[in-house]
Amino acid sequence: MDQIAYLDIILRLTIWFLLTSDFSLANIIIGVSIAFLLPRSYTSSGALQDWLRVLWEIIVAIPQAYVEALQIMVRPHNEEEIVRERVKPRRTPGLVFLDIFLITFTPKTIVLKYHEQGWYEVHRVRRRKKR
Amino acid sequence: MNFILIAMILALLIPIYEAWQDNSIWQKMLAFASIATKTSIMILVISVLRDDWWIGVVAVIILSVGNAGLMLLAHLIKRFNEV
Amino acid sequence: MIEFFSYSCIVIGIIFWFWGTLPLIGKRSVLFKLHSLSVADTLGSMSIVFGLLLKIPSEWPLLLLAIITLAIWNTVLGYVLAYCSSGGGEQ
Amino acid sequence: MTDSYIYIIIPLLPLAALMLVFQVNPYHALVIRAILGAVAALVYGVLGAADVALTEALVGTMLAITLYLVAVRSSLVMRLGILQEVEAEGEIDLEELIVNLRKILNQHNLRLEIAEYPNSQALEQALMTKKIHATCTKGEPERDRSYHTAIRVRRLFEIMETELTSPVTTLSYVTVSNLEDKH
Repeated sequence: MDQIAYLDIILRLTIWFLLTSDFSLANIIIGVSIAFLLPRSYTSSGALQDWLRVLWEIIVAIPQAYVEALQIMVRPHNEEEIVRERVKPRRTPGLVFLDIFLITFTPKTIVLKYHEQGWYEVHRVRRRKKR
Repeated sequence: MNFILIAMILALLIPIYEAWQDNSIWQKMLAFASIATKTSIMILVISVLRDDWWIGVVAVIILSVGNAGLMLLAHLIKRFNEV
Repeated sequence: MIEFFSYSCIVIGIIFWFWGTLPLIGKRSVLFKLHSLSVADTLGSMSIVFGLLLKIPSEWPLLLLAIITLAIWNTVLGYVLAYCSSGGGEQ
Repeated sequence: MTDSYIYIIIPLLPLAALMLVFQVNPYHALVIRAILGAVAALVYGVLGAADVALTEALVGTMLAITLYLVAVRSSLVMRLGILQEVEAEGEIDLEELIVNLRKILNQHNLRLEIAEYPNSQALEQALMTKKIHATCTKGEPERDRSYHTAIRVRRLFEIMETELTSPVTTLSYVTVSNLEDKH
């Protein structure tokens, strides 16, 4: 709980400083107070390791997304299909959101729907099978 | 750099044409999504070209706000199609 | 050297834009077009902004924020559009 | 300020505006209006008006579109009043009539909303106080058509007169005086 709250506040401060790019004392005070004053959700959050692992996966996903984009560009993928994937156990809503983000971020796959029973419906393109 | 901007304008014309000629509302929404991203990236490029900080800030805000509005619109259209 | 890198990033981004936007005109399903749009609008735009970042590093906070915004919002938007267009029926 | 690309970007604004004006379907026009907002924000940004561009993006593509959508949705509707007992009998004729009406109204981008009333006085009252646009009641037994539809909106009546070919119902136009309209 505590660590996630720290991550939350750090994210807000990062966005604030990137947006203003001003490190004067007044600006720092305003940013910190805004970060603390904005409402926070008190839902249960997963373990810190899970979050760190997902953050790492996001960093890995960026080059992977470019590789997939190049693959689609070089060889046309014309076949479409809908497959179901299982959600990993013990996922909190935040982690489920990040999972959906990761799947949708890569160009070949898009999450269509998230079922409460623990399934994603994933739409993907692929190359035509040789017959 | 002018050449790059003109190429971007040409790319912007494609979804505009698509929005004009297609009759399905979801295809139009796709075209709008594309236009919203492309225009804000163009504003960003122009702000960098002119070295104008405030136009850049506005471009970033438009980027996020335009997408948020789009999501709201998509949900409303879906809800209204259901009933 | 850096000049060359930044220009090639921007040109790659514009190629992505054209490649991903041209399928919009065809008669494919919404979901298929969404795939190519995610190539164009997310990855292409990220590449363009990265090129700008190399070219003019003095505005780095703004451009970094643009990249983060682009990645998060466009992906979520793709999910929302896919969900809405498939669930609501395509009248 | 004499960059050549300005001359290409600015014509996009009247182009999008023309697209908007020639759009027939109101929902499609809304999406085009959002596109117009995005293009307008681009033009204002290019011309250096950062604040105007921000306002256009916030109001033009988000607030106005959402409000318009709700307004279009709630105004493009035809409210048809029927009696509860008719509805309870669940006759095939009535269902067919409603399906027919829906089809015609859909071509004109309208929706059909059914309102039920307990007795014929309440139904008549609702029509006279302009709560509903039309009523559908059982006709007299000596006529060969089993339903009677009374419409109080001139334009709707014209549309139905030319396009409704259902053998189930007779149509009539009723004038409702404005005196009873208490607003």
